[in-house]
Order: sequence, then C-alpha cells, then structure tokens
Amino acid sequence: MAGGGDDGATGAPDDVPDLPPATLPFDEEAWEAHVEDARDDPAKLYIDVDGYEGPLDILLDLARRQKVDLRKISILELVDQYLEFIDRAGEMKLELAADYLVMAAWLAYLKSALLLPKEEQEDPSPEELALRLQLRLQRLAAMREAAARLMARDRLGRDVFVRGAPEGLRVLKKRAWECEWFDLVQAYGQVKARTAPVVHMVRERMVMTLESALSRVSSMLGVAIDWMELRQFLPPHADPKLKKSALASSFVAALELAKQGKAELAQEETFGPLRLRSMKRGEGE
Amino acid sequence: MSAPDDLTRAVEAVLFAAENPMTRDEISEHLGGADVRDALADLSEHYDGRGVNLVKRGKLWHFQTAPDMANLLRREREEVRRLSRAATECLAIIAYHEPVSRAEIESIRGVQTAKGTLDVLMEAGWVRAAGRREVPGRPVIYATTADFLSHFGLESRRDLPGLAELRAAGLLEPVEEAMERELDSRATENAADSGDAGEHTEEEATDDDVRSLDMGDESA
Amino acid sequence: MSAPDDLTRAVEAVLFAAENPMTRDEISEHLGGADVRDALADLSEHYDGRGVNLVKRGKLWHFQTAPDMANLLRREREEVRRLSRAATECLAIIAYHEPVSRAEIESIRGVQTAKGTLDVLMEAGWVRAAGRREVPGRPVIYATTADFLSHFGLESRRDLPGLAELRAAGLLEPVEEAMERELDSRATENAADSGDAGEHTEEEATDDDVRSLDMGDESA
Repeated sequence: MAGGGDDGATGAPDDVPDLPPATLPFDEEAWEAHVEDARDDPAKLYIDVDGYEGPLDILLDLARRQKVDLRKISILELVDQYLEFIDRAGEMKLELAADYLVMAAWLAYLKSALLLPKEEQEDPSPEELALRLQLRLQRLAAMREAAARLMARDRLGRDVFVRGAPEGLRVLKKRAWECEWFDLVQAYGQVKARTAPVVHMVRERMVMTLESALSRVSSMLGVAIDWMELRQFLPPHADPKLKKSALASSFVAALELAKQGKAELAQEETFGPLRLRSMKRGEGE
Repeated sequence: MSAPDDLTRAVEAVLFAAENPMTRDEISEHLGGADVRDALADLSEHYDGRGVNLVKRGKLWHFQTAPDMANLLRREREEVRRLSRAATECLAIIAYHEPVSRAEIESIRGVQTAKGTLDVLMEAGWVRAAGRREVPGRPVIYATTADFLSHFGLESRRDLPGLAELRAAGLLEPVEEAMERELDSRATENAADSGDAGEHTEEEATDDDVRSLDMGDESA
Repeated sequence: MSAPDDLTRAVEAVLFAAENPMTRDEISEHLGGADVRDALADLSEHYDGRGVNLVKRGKLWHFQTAPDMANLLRREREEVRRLSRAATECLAIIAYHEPVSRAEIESIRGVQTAKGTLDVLMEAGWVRAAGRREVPGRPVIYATTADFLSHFGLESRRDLPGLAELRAAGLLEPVEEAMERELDSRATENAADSGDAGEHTEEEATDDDVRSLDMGDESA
C-alpha cells in the first residue's frame, strides 16, 4: 500500500544521521520539542520528516503515541493523527513525497469507510483493511525491536575481542612426487625405441605372381567351352587387395597366352569386358 | 586444577594461535585427524568464568574476551561500523526471516530499500545472496552468514533474541496468513459470542497445531 | 580450580586482546591503576602447563603458545604430483645407465633436458649427484639412490627388466607405431559401440593377418 516513491525524500538515504536505536520507542517530548523548534526554523522539522523512512514509519511512531498494545490500537485515532501530521507538514510548507500523500488519501478513504454503516460496505471490508494495516505495523515494530536487541548484543570487535596478536597457523606445502614402476620402464622402452637406428622394412603384400596367373588362366581356358570374361578367371574369394593384383597378373597372362597363340582375345568397346577363349577350339571348328 | 592432556593443550594452542575461527573438522585436520570433541568440551568448561572464553558460533570455535570485560577493552577503538537504521532493520529482517527477497524486506519495512543498504550488509560479511526464489522473476534471496553469528555472539540462528516469542506470536508469518487466521478467529469469536463455545475451543486448538507445525518446519 | 577474581580476569582479557606485549605499568594503567602484580603471578601459574603460556620477556608480558606446541603452528601438507614425461625418461635413463652425465642423458633421450628436470628427481630423493666424470669439463654424473629402489620396490638395479623383456612386452616399439595401434583399437572400440561392428571386425581380422605376417618375418 505504501508503494515506493523513488525521489530522495522517501526513504532516508543511509548517510542521513539516523535516530539511534535507544530513541526508537517514540519520544513524544522530543517530537514536540522538534515541532516547537521547527516553528522558528522549518528546516529542522524537514530533516525529521526526512528522517522517517516512509509513511509506515510515521504511522508506527504515531501508533506508539497511543501507548497501547499495537494489537489494541485505535485505527481511527491513528488515521486522524496521520492526517493531522500531513496537514501540519503542509502548513509548514514541508516538501512531502508522493508516498506520504498517497497514504493520506488511502487513510482518509479508510476512515470514511470505517464510519459508514456496515450494510454499505464493499469487499474487502474496511475492517479487513484496518486489520491489514495493524498487522503490518506489528510486524515492522517487531523487526525494529529485534534489530535493537540484535545490535545491543555483545558484538565481536566492540564488546568482545579475539586475540590481538595471534601467531597464526601456517600450512607449508611439500611436494611429494609420484611415479609408477610401469611408467618408468615404459619410458625407457620408448626412449630406446625412439632413438634406435631406423630400419625400413617393406611389408609383404598379397600378390598373385605372373606365373601363378599364367598357370591358372591356361588351365581354366583348357576346360572352358565358350568365351569367358577375364574377371571370371580371378580367384573367387580373394581379398580386395589380392584381387587387384590378380586382375593385373591375369591380364598379362592373357596377353602372354594370346602371344603364344594359345588364346584369342576380344573386346567389343573401349573399357568393355575383355573376353578370351582357347585357340584350340577355334582350330577345331 | 588438573593438568590438561596433550590433545587438549594442542587444541588450546591451535585455537589461540589461529587468525580465524575454526570448525571442529579444521582443528582435527590440523592435529592429524584426532577426535577433538572432548578437548573442546573440556576447554569450554575450563575457560568458562575466566577473562577469556572459548565460544562456538555456528560451527566455528574461537577464543574471545569475556563480555563483562567490554568496558575495559572498548577503549578508543571504535572499529565497528555504525549501521544506519535502514541497515539494522534489513539485517534483522533477513536474520529472522531468512532466506528472504528484497521485495519481502520492503513489504515489511513499507519503504524501498536503497541499493547501498544491502551492499553494506554484504560488505560487512553478515549477509550473502543465497540463490533465487523459484517464483516468477526469480528474485535473489538473502541469508545471514557464519560471520554474522560470530559477530553477534550467536551459537545458531535459534539464539536470535526473541525469536521464539516472535514466532509464537505469529509475527514472523506473512501478513496474508496472519489476516486469514485473525479473520477466522474473529469469525469464531462471533460464533462463540452467539452461544457456541465448543467450536471456539476446537478452532483455537487447530491454530496452535498449525503454529507448532511451522516451528517444526523451521528447525528442520 | 578456584574462580579467578575480577582483576585477574581483566588482566587476562587485556593481555589476550593486546596487539603488542605490555609492561606491568601499561596493564595497570589500562585498568585504572590497579596493582596487577598478584594477578600476573596467578595467571602465570595458571597457564603454566597449558597449551598457552603467559610469559615475561624483559619487562613485557604476553601470551604465547607453549614451546612444545610450536610445531603445531607450522603444519606440513604433502602435495602429491605425478612425475612429468621428461622426468620419467631421465629417471629411467639414469637407472639403466648410471652413473651418467647430463650430456649422456641428452644423447640417449635425443632431446635437450631442462635443468629443472634433474632438480625434480633430486627433490624427489630418487637421484643424487655421484661425483664427476674424469673427462674434459669434468661433468657431474648422476646415479639413483636407495630411496629410488625402495620406492619402486626393487632389490637392486638388476631387477629392472632387460631389453629383451622390454621387447617381449611390446615396450620397445617406436612410439608412433604403438600410438597407431592404440588409435586403431580405439577406433574399433568406438565402431563396435556405434553398432556397425561387422564391417570393422572384418577389417580388424585382415589387419591382424598382416601383422602376424610381419612378425613372422621379423622373427625369421
């Protein structure tokens, strides 16, 4: 309900001298004295208004002046006091933040609602609104008192002290090195391997020699009865690497057989399938 | 006076020499993993009533001068920063309600909180951001620190002055909840006034149950 | 233990909180001119035998941790670190070839050796300087220590595996080849993981065939 005015006059900036906790229970005489002073010097009261942290703060102070338990506070009386406070501030031409005026308007509404006959009340009822205000004041008062009690405790560095000149605890770091036997031995192995004279070895590749291709092709040609494609002469289950070698060797073998007059070759088109058959049969026909 | 054993002497020496309060585990670690529980208990008892006391704040142990010596020691050193009223109220609200968002602090104080106010508390090391509340906008929530307990001489948050009374009076619950309860009890009173006393008592009992549940929850 | 009187407690607190040792007069002045002689005597006696003592140095009084507890204030913590690759190689070379000079180590490793590497091995206590080689320049030669043997669980240096054993264990392969094989097997593992194990298994088998051929050749 208080909303937040954002200009400087609303919340007291932290560097404004605050009321010390001891004066927190509202000191009526001091307040009156301030008001008296303020008649001569309006700026003085201004500082006090500025010292309030928003309308709820003023309301709490005013409530305390009723000198009754906050639970039994008369909201109507409180409203009157607040409105009077705002009036007085207005007379003294004090600059009031929007918050204070919004609260005044709201309280004026609350007051009129409280004075209306019950039947005409809307929802939420003015009693609920008054109760809400009362509960908020109770909570603020509780926290204010708690803060004062907290600040009054035996505080370290103010009331109680730690040792003035502690020797201090030092933790010295000492490095411990770790190495496994396997790492050691493996490292040596790799040093030796790295620096050993390099010997190049050519891996044995899977090849079909020309001799074996020649004998394979000629023996297969011997039993063939028709043209055969060159690829049909390759070993059927060979590994791909071996297949390439076998193809090359078989091709050379085919050329060799043709040259020897034992086979004849045919190819319909460039890069087309290369076919061959035995020459013996051709002679026979 | 019986002579203290070596472990007790060691704990005494370590805590005297330490520049910062130490947890029991830290002390133990410093002493090669010894169980220092008994030694700490012996020392606390031994120093009780002396000019220097061994105290536990949160989980941290340290020696400090006895509170009744404050006048002798306070001297000229006013090192402790004087907090503004806004800051003391914020600190109290955070301590008694933690974890709490800035909006919640503002709703209790009825006024916006200047940015610097929370900064001052965080700089003093008494308040820390404690994550975010999982509600729309995910506001940062604040809580007190171990230093807060040390500084204000609290063994735990349960030792906050007047905490139990405030809780029992329902002054730490949000206004909305208090409203509901209050309205309920008023309705009951009215009903009671009109002759039905039995219901009233029953209602009252339920209320108490809810409150004690709350407390159980808090301490858990 | 009799409870200390207030003056004794005050002296205790003042000395505890003091940032510097204090003379008797300073203490007395701090306490409104009280005679603190007895209090100091009581405190000295009380703290005698505890983990903290009240001591007088010259005319200055102060608390200090008991002398036999001084070692507690400086605690050593071991930080275990793994030997670097370079240091491991150096250590291995020294172990296999000792005594060796730095130049010899470098020629065996095939790379320059940073000064820090040998320092680390000496810090670890595994290597020591073992005199100088009587050649021009008189280089320092290095050897392993008894700690080295005990750390690696060796009776003597003769327990280190010989070259033949290293070869049998596959430890004499050039790094690149060992790397490749490692990568291959990882690739296979990954492929197996990703589900198309079939294709790769075939590939692997072929590879193995070739390898066994290789080995046959080498042993031949």
